[in-house]
Amino acid sequence: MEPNPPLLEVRNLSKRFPIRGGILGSLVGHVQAVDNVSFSINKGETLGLVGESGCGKSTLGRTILRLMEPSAGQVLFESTDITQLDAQAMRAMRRKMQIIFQDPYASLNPRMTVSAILEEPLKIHQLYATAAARQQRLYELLGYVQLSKEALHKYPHEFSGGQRQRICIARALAVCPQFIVCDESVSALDVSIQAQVINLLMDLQKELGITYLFIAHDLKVVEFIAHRVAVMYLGKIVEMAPAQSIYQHPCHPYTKALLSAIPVPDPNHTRERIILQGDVPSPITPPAGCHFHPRCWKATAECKTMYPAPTQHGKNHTCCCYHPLHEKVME
Amino acid sequence: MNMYHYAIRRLLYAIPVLIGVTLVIFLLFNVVAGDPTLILLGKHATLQQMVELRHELGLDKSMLMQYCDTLKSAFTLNFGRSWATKQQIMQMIKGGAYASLTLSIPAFVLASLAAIAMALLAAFFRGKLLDRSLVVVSVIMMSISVLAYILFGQWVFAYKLGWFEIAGYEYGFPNFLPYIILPAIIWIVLSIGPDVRFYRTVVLDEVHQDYVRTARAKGLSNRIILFKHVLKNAMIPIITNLVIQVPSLILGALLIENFFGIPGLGNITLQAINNSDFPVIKAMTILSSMLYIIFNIITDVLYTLVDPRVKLK
Amino acid sequence: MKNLIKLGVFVLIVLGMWFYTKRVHTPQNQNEKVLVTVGAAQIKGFDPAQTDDVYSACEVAKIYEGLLGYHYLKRPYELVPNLAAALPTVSEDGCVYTFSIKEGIKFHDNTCFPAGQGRELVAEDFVYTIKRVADPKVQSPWFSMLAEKIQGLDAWRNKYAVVAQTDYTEAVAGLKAVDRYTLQFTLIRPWPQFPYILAMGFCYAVPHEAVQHYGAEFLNHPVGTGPFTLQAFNPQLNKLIYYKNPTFRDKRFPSEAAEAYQHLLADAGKKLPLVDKIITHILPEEQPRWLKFQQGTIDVADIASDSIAVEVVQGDRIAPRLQEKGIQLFLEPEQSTGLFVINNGHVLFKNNAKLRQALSLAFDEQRYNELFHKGTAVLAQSIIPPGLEGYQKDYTNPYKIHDLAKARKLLTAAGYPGGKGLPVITLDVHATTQHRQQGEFFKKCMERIGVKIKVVPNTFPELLKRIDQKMTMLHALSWSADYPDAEGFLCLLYHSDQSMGIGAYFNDPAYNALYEKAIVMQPSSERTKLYEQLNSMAAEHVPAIYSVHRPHPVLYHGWIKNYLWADCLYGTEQYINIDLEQKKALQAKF
Amino acid sequence: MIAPPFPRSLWAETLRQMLQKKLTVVAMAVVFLYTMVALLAHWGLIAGDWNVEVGGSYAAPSIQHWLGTDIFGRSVLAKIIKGTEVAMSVGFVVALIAVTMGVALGALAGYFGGIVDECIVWFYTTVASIPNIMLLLALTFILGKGILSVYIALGMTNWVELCRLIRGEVKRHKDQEYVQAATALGASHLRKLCRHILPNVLHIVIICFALIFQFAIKSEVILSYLGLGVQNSPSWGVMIDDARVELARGIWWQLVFATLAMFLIVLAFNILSDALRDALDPKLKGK
Repeated sequence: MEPNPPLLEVRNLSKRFPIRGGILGSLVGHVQAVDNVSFSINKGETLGLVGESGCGKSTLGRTILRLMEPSAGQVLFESTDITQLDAQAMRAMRRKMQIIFQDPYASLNPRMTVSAILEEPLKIHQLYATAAARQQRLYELLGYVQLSKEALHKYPHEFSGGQRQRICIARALAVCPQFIVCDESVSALDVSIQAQVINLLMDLQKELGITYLFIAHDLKVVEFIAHRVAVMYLGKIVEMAPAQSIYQHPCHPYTKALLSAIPVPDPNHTRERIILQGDVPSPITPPAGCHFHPRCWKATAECKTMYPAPTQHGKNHTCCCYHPLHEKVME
Repeated sequence: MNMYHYAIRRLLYAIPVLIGVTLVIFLLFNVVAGDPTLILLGKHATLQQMVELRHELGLDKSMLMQYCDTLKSAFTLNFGRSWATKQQIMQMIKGGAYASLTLSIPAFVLASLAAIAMALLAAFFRGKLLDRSLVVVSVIMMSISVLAYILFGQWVFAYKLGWFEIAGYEYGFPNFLPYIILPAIIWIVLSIGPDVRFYRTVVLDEVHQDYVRTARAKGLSNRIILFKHVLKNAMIPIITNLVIQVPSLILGALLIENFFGIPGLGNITLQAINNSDFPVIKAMTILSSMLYIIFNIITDVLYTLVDPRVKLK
Repeated sequence: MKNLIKLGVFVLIVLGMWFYTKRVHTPQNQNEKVLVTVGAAQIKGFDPAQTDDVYSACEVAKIYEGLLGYHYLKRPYELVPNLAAALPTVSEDGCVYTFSIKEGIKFHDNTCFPAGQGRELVAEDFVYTIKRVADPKVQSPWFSMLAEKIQGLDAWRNKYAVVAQTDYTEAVAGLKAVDRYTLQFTLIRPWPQFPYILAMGFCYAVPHEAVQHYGAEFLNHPVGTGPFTLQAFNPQLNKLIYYKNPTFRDKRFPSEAAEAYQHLLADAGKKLPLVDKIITHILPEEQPRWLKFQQGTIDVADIASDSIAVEVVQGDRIAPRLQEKGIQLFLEPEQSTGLFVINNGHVLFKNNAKLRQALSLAFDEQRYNELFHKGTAVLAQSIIPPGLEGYQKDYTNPYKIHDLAKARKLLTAAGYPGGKGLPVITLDVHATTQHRQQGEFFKKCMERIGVKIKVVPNTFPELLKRIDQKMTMLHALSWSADYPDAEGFLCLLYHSDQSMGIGAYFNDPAYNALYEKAIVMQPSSERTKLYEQLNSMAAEHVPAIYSVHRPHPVLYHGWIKNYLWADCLYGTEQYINIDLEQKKALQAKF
Repeated sequence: MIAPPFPRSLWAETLRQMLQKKLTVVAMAVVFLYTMVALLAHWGLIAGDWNVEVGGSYAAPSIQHWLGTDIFGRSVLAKIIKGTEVAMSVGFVVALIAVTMGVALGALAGYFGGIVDECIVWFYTTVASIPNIMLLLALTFILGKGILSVYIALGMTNWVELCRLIRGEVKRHKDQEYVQAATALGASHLRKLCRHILPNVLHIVIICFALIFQFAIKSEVILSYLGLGVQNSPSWGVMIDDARVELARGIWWQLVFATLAMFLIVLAFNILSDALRDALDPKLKGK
């Protein structure tokens, strides 16, 4: 048990999107994007959140920041339930939590210069009294992300993708946040650039002690940066464990399948490659029981009736499966 | 959601719009514009007569009852009689619609065909002199006032050169033909400009699609690609644009009809305006609004029917 | 490319059709006399009781007839019997008028009659016609003309105003068909203008069978006794075709004429009507009307209200280029007065004769005449137009001389030196191009003495509404004679809360007293004197700024014979003849 | 990547692109010229004497009267110049009203969605369903006549299309990541709408502004024909309307020159809006 409470704790968080249909547009169903998710992140830690596209991980990231209102559950940030905050308090809270998006092209306003973009958070939160102080802060931010001072007067369209992502990072850093959601922040970049950006993020974590929720759609990206990894399937977290544990001993068949998809840069290395059958089922009508059972090679009748409860497989290693691949993980 | 649900929903959605339209019309013409008695009784009216007439027309009823009357007339299509001419309004509109349509349908068909042909030509010779001059000509045609076209056209082509009838109209085919030619030409000149520009961009949009590149790669000639493939796909926005124009055909061209003495709906409307003939104005407004709504629904439904890419939202 | 070819083929087909129809159209029966006329406004149906505009009145008069009419060729106007056998006999006290009606007059053949055969017209038909005008269910705009005039009629009307069904069988004391051909009117008090009223359109005989048969659609199914018939009226047709009435009585072209019209007697004694068919086009715009006339496809064009008149009429002659084509001009002064009416009830003008006089002095009617009538109009001194009793040829209104110095002086005397302190005065006009220009001219005149005018155009009903509600300060109107008696003009300045007239809202006790005295008098030199006196009062108080008595030019082609226009004359088409030989010869020139 | 000598905003880029085309430059020059003429006329520096009779009634164009005279002997040239003021002010104010309404309602509907959106969509569908001519008529019934009602009536009938476009665009932009980023930074609705979304739909507004501008100038003729146009000041619409009764008399100069004056500015605006469209948003073509 840690003596300190976690920085962020998510309790039974759900997000449903209504579906309207019929002649009068009545409610005909829900998309259960995030389904009863709970986890916590400690200060200075990076939690990697991995899943196929459409599994609800982006929605989860945004719901945590209240960019979307949760349908149920709580988000505790420094023990404060932010889902209950009013607009005023929430705005203040936003200083502490930020987000970096996937698409560096869409996440910068094309009509604003870099200086205007970086200055905006300072103005919103009235962080620096004088223009000179703000200017100084801008230089500092550019320094963090290794961009030159000339960048301030340029427009986003004059930068490359990697540079833009740095600007996004700088913007997120502007308010000195303690927690940043990186929503597939490197997925849109070239592999070489990805590494640069990830390194930058890790450097910043060291330097500023920032906590990350790092969302990605494959396990490989997360490998370097995450201390812990959570795997999500159809709105639910199916497995969560410290990084080492999950890469070496994946318990959930789905995690295993994801892991097997990572190419290994060694021509002699052979490994069993698991190719999942079928598509991701519709989140409107998820399969009964374990959502993964139609694609699972280990599924039994049990899997089709009830959703498996999380089970402990080692220190901090939980998994929701009736037939885990490793019963007990070595410590 | 299926097609029928969608169509029915669109129809249901038309009800609040129709209520909105009748409400606006009612507010404007019954509440604001007010008292018809002078229009009806003329300069010799006496006070007692006015009171009697108000009763006769139901204008002494409460506003709510009067609005119900308006609403009822919209749904039963019974608009009563004109104040100015005392004629049955639906009868007037029927006759007027015939005259208007004999002008507007040929003009519309010709203008659309010509516009599509010109647009294809322009797209075919994209960037060349022909394309640029077609675009410039259509912009020029759009930039001249309707009234100038009518006055000049009538004076020069009908009178000085004697090519066309100056004005007038006769019912029955082919008697109306000589009378509609010049008005139809003016109509075409007026509407061809925006249409050519619109269709040209539609065609050019299609030209940039991948399938055109594939067709080119197959070695098909430009002409075949343009007419066989591009036109087929461009038809969807073109047809939508055509359908959406239909309600305006029925109202006709106000000024053109008046100047050429064509007793169409435009003419009726203008007369009604000049006579402050509110029942006719109301009837025309309600009818054209209804047509607009209906044709919008048709366009939407048609669109989803033809183009599977459009999602039913 | 294929589309282009298709397009070409389509165009060719259309052109082919056009030439085809052109060919079908032109040949006509060369021996048929067809008169082609043009109207400038929509026809509002053929119900005499409802018709209150000039254009519709012209059409109604082709089909319906009244007891009395005016002699076609005599001036000043002379009432002549039309359906009546003779002029009425009037009782001593001037209250009982007895008419005998011509025998053997038939209504048009129509399905509303048994066997489709037109019935004979009888005295009872007039009783019915007058009652119909008074029927509150009909809401005839003309009833006010008869209000409080005929014995028992008002009571009859008031009774049925609250009863669902009007009972025409209930007798009215003042309306009596003594026998099949004798008709008797009893008035409440003497009313010398009554015979003129009977010559007006709303008193034209209407058969009750038609009204009952067609109901509300009666206005589209005219059934009269007149010289022409119309199958049915389609309001959506801009072309009306009338045919000669085969059962028309033996009515002859007059054989007497005034001095000036002696040359029109060529057809004297011939049976009317002289043409076989009338085609009337309705063209609301001036340009096509005029172009069609010049093209020779319209025979007669009444251009009085058109601005083209300025161009065509030079002095009292027609422009030479038109004369070459054999086009004839008929030009008579209209019995009308153009007015810039002052709302005398308005706070600004009430009891401020000096202000009104100043405005009148500032108005340059000479220039107005030149601009809008090329100097052919008669400058108006007062309200009565020339040709009517009470008009004084040599009279000059002291406030109608264009004199800016005097105007400024009066303006100062009125309390507004140089226009200072005067609000912007609105001038409401009918929103036609010409009226707007006239308004602008008025504005320019007033600017010279520092009075600011704002011209407000309105649709005609709107204008009437604004006048009725006393919302105007000034408004431009023109008043035409309904019948040849100056009473129709003098009444406009009489204080009455019955009807608005021209909306002068003028109330001068001396004028009112004199007017009341004059209107009950039979024509006499004494009455003429009173009329003259009223006329000069109307001049000097300046309840309105009189502009001009405009001329009424009508153009017609050389092949049209016997053409004549006059204010109160409707249904004159029956007298017109067409010279087919000349038509062929002249049309070659087009 | 070689950085340009100085940073360029997208607007500067657009301007540079437009200035490369000769025709566009000419169109801009025409608009500028008309604006200057209108301003000078407004300040009374030119054509202040349009109301003065300079010659006989209806003098044909000649050396003394370049463009002839009207019925009162006023110079047609002076009237056309004074009419430029009216036309440009009608175009400008109408476009301003329409754009303000269209942007405000469209942005509200698109941004907030839900019931606000439903109400605004209902409102503009209703307005769009009523034929423009009837709305114009009704509005002048209420407002009375004069230039103010011309402004309002034309402004109120031309905002729907823009509103529809803006609503769609705002809806699209609202879910863009840069707006989400602003939310995450704690930006208020007003800030997101005005600082982030609106600048990104401004190009549509500019294009529509040019289109409404020229359309308003053209519509003024129709209003004048109906007697609802500008009063007590010379306008091209009134001059063209005068030709109804003049052309048949052979008096062509008012019609021809007023048509020409209108033609040039409308053409210039058409060319300009095309160029703007090409430069700002090629996707918007034909709308």
